[in-house]
Amino acid sequence: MLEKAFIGERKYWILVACLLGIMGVGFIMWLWQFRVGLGITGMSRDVSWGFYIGQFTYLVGVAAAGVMVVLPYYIHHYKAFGRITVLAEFMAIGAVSMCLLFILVDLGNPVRAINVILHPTPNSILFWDMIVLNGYLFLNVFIGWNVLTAERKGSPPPGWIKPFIYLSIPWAISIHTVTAFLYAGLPGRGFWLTAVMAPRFLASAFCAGPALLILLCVIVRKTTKFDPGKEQIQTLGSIVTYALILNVFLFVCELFTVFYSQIPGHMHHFHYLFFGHEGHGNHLIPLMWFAFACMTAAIILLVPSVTRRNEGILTVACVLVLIGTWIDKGLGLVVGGFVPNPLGKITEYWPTVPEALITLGVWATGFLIISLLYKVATSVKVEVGAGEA
Amino acid sequence: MNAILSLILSGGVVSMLVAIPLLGVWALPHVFGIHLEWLFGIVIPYFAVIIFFVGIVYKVVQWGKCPVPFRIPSTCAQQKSLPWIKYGYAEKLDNPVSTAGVVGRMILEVLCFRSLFKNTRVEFGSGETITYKSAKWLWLGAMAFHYCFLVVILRHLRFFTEPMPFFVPIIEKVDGFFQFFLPTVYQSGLLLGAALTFLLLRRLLDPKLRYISLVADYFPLFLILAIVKTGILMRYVFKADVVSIKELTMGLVTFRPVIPEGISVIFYLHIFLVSILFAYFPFSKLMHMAGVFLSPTRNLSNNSRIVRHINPWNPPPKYHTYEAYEDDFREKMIEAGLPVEKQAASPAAKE
Amino acid sequence: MGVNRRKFLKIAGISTLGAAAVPAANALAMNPIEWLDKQLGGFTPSEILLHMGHKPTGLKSREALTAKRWAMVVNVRQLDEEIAEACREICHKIHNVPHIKNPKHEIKWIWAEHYEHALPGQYHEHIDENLKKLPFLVMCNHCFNAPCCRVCPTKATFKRKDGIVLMDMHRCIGCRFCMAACPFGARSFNWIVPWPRAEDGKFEGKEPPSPEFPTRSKGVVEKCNFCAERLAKGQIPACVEAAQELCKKKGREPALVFGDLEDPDSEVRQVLRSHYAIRRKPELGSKPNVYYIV
Amino acid sequence: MADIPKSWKVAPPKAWNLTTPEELVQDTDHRRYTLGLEKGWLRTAPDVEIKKGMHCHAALPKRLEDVGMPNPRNWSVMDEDWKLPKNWKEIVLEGFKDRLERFRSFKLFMDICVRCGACADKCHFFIGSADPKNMPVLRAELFRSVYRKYFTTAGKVLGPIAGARELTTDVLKEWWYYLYQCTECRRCSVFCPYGIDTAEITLMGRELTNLVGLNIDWIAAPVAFCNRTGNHMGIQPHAYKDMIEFFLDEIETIIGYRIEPTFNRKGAEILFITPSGDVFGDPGTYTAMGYLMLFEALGLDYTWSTYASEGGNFGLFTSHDMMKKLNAKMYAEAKRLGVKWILGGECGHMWRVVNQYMGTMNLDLAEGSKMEEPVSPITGTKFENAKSTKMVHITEFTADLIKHNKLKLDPSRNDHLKVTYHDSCNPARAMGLLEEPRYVIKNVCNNFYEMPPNTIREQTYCCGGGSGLNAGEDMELRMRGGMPRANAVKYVNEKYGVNKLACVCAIDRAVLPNTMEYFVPEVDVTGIHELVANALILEGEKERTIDLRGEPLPGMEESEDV
Amino acid sequence: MYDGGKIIVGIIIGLVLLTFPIWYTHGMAPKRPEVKLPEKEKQCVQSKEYMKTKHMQLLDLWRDSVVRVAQRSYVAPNGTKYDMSLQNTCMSAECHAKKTEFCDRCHDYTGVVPYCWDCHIPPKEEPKEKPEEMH
Repeated sequence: MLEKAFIGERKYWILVACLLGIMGVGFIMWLWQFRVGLGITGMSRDVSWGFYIGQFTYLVGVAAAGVMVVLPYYIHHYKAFGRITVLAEFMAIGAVSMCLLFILVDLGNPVRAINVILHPTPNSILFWDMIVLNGYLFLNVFIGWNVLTAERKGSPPPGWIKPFIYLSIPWAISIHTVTAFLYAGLPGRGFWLTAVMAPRFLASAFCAGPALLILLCVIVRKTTKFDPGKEQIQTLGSIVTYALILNVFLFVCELFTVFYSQIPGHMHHFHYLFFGHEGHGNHLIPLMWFAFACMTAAIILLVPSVTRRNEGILTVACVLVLIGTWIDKGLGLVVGGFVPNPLGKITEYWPTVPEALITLGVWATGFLIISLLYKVATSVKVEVGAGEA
Repeated sequence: MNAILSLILSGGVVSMLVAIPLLGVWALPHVFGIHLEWLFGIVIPYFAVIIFFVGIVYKVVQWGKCPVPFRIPSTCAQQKSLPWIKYGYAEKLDNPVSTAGVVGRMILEVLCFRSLFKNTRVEFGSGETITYKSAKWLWLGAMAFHYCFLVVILRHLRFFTEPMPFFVPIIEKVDGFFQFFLPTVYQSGLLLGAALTFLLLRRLLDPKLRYISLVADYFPLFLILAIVKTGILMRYVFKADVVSIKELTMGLVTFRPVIPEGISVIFYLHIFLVSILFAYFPFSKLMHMAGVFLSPTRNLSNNSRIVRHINPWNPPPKYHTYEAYEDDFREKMIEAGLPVEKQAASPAAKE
Repeated sequence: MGVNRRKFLKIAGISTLGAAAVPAANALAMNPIEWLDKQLGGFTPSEILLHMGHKPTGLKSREALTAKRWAMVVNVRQLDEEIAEACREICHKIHNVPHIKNPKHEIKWIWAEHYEHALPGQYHEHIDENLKKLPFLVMCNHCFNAPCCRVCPTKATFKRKDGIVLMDMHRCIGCRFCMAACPFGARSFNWIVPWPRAEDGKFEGKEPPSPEFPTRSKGVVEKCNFCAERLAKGQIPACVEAAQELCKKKGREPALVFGDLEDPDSEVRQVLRSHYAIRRKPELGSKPNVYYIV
Repeated sequence: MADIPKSWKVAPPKAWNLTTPEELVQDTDHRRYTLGLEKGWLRTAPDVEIKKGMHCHAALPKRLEDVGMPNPRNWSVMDEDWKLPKNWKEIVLEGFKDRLERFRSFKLFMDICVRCGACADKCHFFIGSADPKNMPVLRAELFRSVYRKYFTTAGKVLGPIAGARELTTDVLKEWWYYLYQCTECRRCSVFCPYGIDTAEITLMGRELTNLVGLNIDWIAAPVAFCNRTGNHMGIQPHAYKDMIEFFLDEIETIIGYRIEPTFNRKGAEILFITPSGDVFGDPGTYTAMGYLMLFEALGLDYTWSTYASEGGNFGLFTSHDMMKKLNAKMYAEAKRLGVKWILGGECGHMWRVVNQYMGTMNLDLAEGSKMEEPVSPITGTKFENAKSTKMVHITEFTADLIKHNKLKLDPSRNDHLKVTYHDSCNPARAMGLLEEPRYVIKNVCNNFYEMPPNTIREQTYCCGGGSGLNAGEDMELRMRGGMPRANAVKYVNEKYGVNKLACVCAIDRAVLPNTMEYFVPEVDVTGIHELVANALILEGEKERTIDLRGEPLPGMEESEDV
Repeated sequence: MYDGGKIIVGIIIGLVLLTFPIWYTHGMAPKRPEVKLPEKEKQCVQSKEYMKTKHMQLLDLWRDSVVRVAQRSYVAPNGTKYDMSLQNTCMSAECHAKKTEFCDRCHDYTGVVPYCWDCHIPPKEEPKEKPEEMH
């Protein structure tokens, strides 16, 4: 089946070439970082995680979203999603691969990455994150590939794959929960020290992931002979709507707790992000407001079924959701947690150019994986005659 | 020769091969005081390398002496025909009509094992259904094996060159990118062992493969596995005096052979097995390394309708000529109103 | 060869049932984890495996200072800029802590903070003006319940039996989870190569001041180690020594006191008995082993 | 009519002595060899059971005498004694050596196989029979083992340890049995990492067995006929013309007027050669009618030849020399008639010969003729890809016509058909003719469906009866070999309701009807030009009510009664 | 030979690649490196043979022992105790005072690039160096 990734039209190869080009630039930058150290990034003693970990956190959400398709299909027998489970799983593969790569480029000593396995440490959440991420990658590769193979052969998926599929559902929840626990269990970081961290992560995952899937479906429909289907996209749209509302709701809960209790250790971070702490203005303030403007706009567009059913508007709303959640989680979450630092001091963070290029390179890698896999999936779908919706 | 017998035989032979240097370098000096390091460290390696080179060249020349009478490429895609029939990059590579296409096809074949990449597996469903599943494991195993082997060989240049060429340290660095253990474990070595094990298990577990496998299939697998194992053991467990080893290997390569003191028997074991592999190479299926370049179904372009291919031994044509044919059927032909060359061959033509 | 084989047999002996009689008897006296720990000489089985049959045959040297739980008391009222600077300087010197100008990439083991940053929760505007000016020496608190050790995915940072929280710079993968977990900002990361070297291995620019203590590679986290290497040689931490000398000169009570918290007669216990001491951020429950007398 | 061997008559299914398709499929137990305890294949030759229904009859002595092939005699496969010449071993080994020296492919393929097994389940005969010796690798190993024994040092010294074995009569019988269970379709060579082509080995093997008079009548007879009468069927010139006249009658009833092609006409622009199967056997005859109608519509200046009245070449299944001998007539006739180029009909191995061998072997014969690079007289298209051999495939020709809008077509006349296309192995894997036939079909039919991708194009499956195995007596073999193809047809039949299997090969048209009847009775076999002629609107034709097979066209069912 | 040109070129390319070490070294083998052993100290922590092949594992053991178990004294087979320290014991003035004359000789010869010196400080090799500095 993989050979289908090597046969495509000009447009496809241009896309692949572009992604490879970006990856190349990112790789060269990474080589530089590997040689010189993480000092080429904008991170610092006080903001010791930055863009990389932010992207990782965001993409874990995107990856977990596969469950929003798999669960209705396999548990609730929502047949329509049968057309796109493979797309969701393949998107998850790309997203998890990016997650792993982001962790790898964030390591000060990537050459020692194996230490996590050589010296297993169950009390470290990062150790569990390693397990759940790799496990999720394996599950999706395994399930996605086998299901697609079966589809191509024209036979139902083998029976032994079922347990893996059922396992993948809680597993998808787990990758996001465990990632939330990375943050939520740290004493002295008031921004993160909240029990709704995991639910918030899940809510934002379940709106960002399906939103990206909608966009990918629209692209697939436009560029291939496979149509993921109108109903499928609409159902995903509803999922995005509810999850987005939940996401904003949980954020409001957070705001209430923090600002009504007025506990400084928790409040200062929000102050910093949205108003500037103690007179420190920063790059993030407009972005954070923009993010919430995006999400609000998206809610306004998505809640009325009239607008949501319009696929053009739905697409715009999905883009808004992606931008909003991306700023919120990819930047605000990490930086907000580190500023002000435990001593109450402020060190600003903004990604540097090399850091951004490496980030872009990883994104390109992920999208290359998604492109190749989608090429395979859509070719198979067309081949078995599932082209028409 | 069934699978079990083949396994016993090839396993036995490799065990014997392991025993020889053990006896020669370890037991003999202890028991009889005879030292045979020069035999295992110098004579046999030289001998093996000579066999290797002479054997390969001889074999290739033998192949070269056979003509390629016909142009018989497997055409795995649309031919180049009418200008509006799609003949894109995939077709140019799979059904090449130009030299460039052939070169591309050979590069893909030799470097990427393209044909193996196409592999499928037949599966029988319920009733009469037969389905096909893409089966890339063999391709993956073969790629892993060959490329790891290449990396391992290139890494060994550190024993055969001084100063080392620039690429050796780079390869070592990349190969040992993930640092663990001391000395740092080379990922290629582990992968090589894993790939070999996979290839071996394949032969043992798939009934089809078990049936077709011969001693000549198990033997190189066992031999290379033994080489890999002795190499890994030497590097990580039993340890050998690397400086002395390099002195020996440099002596070999500069034709000033020496046997330094203090090289442990594991090294002689390793180099003896490698020598066996070298000497075995030209007489075995391992010659596919050179043979793949000469395969007429892959290295020819599909252009014999466009350009005449020459068969050096093309015999003169002998066929039933039209004249003979007309002689046979002239009357019936005339009767049927078919034109003939000689209207009235016999005066007794019926009116 | 011989030596090695003997060692090998020793290890093998431990793992065989036949030789297990004596250890088994011992085992009854302790819990299985302790027993295993003792058998393995403090190493985990995977570490033993990595050493391929080499069992550590090390000993504690006789002159080493030992304790059940090391602790330090900082008497802030006895500190002044000079003492604080001396502590910082000697520490950074003997540990080859590089002096990096860019505050973002700075590496600090011990340094002076203002009250409001050292104890942000206890700060108010009307506090003793004197206290506001005093240099609060801060460093790793060697927490009894250290969040950094909890989060480290490789046990690169770990708590020794004597309570010292250490960094194994050979093992750190540079994930910086510990920095996120430390509520005291006591950890520094090597964002750049701290002591750059040329191709031939010579130091570029400045050489590290102490040839006895290793430098660090880029990409690892480091912090105060309570001078574990000095304790092993029977010396108290360098900052304590420097501070005590200077205080003596100035005729003050020692500004820094170091000792075994579990030993009722130790100097730290005596000081803590006689002074009101607090710890930083006690509400987080990390139980620091550095006490402040304010 | 002409003298046709009785064995060619296809026996009705009941007489095939076969079980049901389901049982046949389930009989293929691919896990039979599970323990590794059974005898290794090197030692199995004496026990080889030559099964009824899995082989063809031996050649009659007359066939061999006609063309001067060695050791003509009456013998039977079931006999213990195959009446070999006394020095058979010498002859075979000498022949072996000779071929090793003359064919690099043979020598190389003897040396470099690593027995990776990639080819194993690619062979339709292996899939259908589960006989391990039908794995391409093992079929070749039957020869390699002997090669090792007599031509390599290791084999001479180590014997079975080196995978070598003596050439005995048992081994020779085993050779013969499995040589004629291979249709030389080349599917295995697509997957071989070194491009080892079992067909090459089978070709050599058949040459070797022919040296001692081991062959099958179903190949030897056509060869003998073709040599004398110009075609495999043994149709003599007047009968050949009669057959075509019969088609003309049929066409007259369909289109309302009579067309008049020419035979052996000197000075024609184009010589048309098609396999005689098209002229003789259904459903190929409808394809032949299709050609006639197409050429009529174009007003093409062409001629048939009764001398070069055979496109196919059973010489390919005998020996390279025989192939050359039979093929030579094409150029000889083209030169005699003074045509500019040759147009070739729908045929499988004919095109393998044309593409891979014809120019090399026989182009000398065209010297001094009027032949030139083919140009379509209708569209003016130069067939540059046939510049040297000067022979154009009819689907190339027709596709070009359609592309240039030179044909008036009404594809709705084929609306009652749901068509799938079977790539015949030779044009697919020894030529690369994949798109042209599809282009033609898609323009003359509205309902076209592809079979699963692993069964078409370069991965297409043989019909099960190629390379001369299309006899009646080996029906079980044919059904087993045709199983993968039939399975794919059944798939599209069940999924899309496909009822027509188009192909561009006369052997396919002869073999597949039986296979379809057995596995997928709903599906009929057709040539592409039958479909073309059905859709083709000829000038001055009467309103069509029936198709070429005399069956009412869609919407014309009632008018039949009128 | 048929296609002789191509085949011979192929053989030559193959031979050139496979004989790379022979023509690359063109018969010049540098002498086996001799390490400079300490003048005064004759006894290492383990036998010479042991150290030759296993020093890296010993050092690895040392570092774990020192850093993680706080056992810093190494008991040699003959009962002598040593401070487990690469910088302060092995590379001390009495023993292998010069990295370039000891470690590097073999490492360079066999292409080994240990990462010890990424952190650990090799002794200064200026002739003026005073041994007192080591205390």
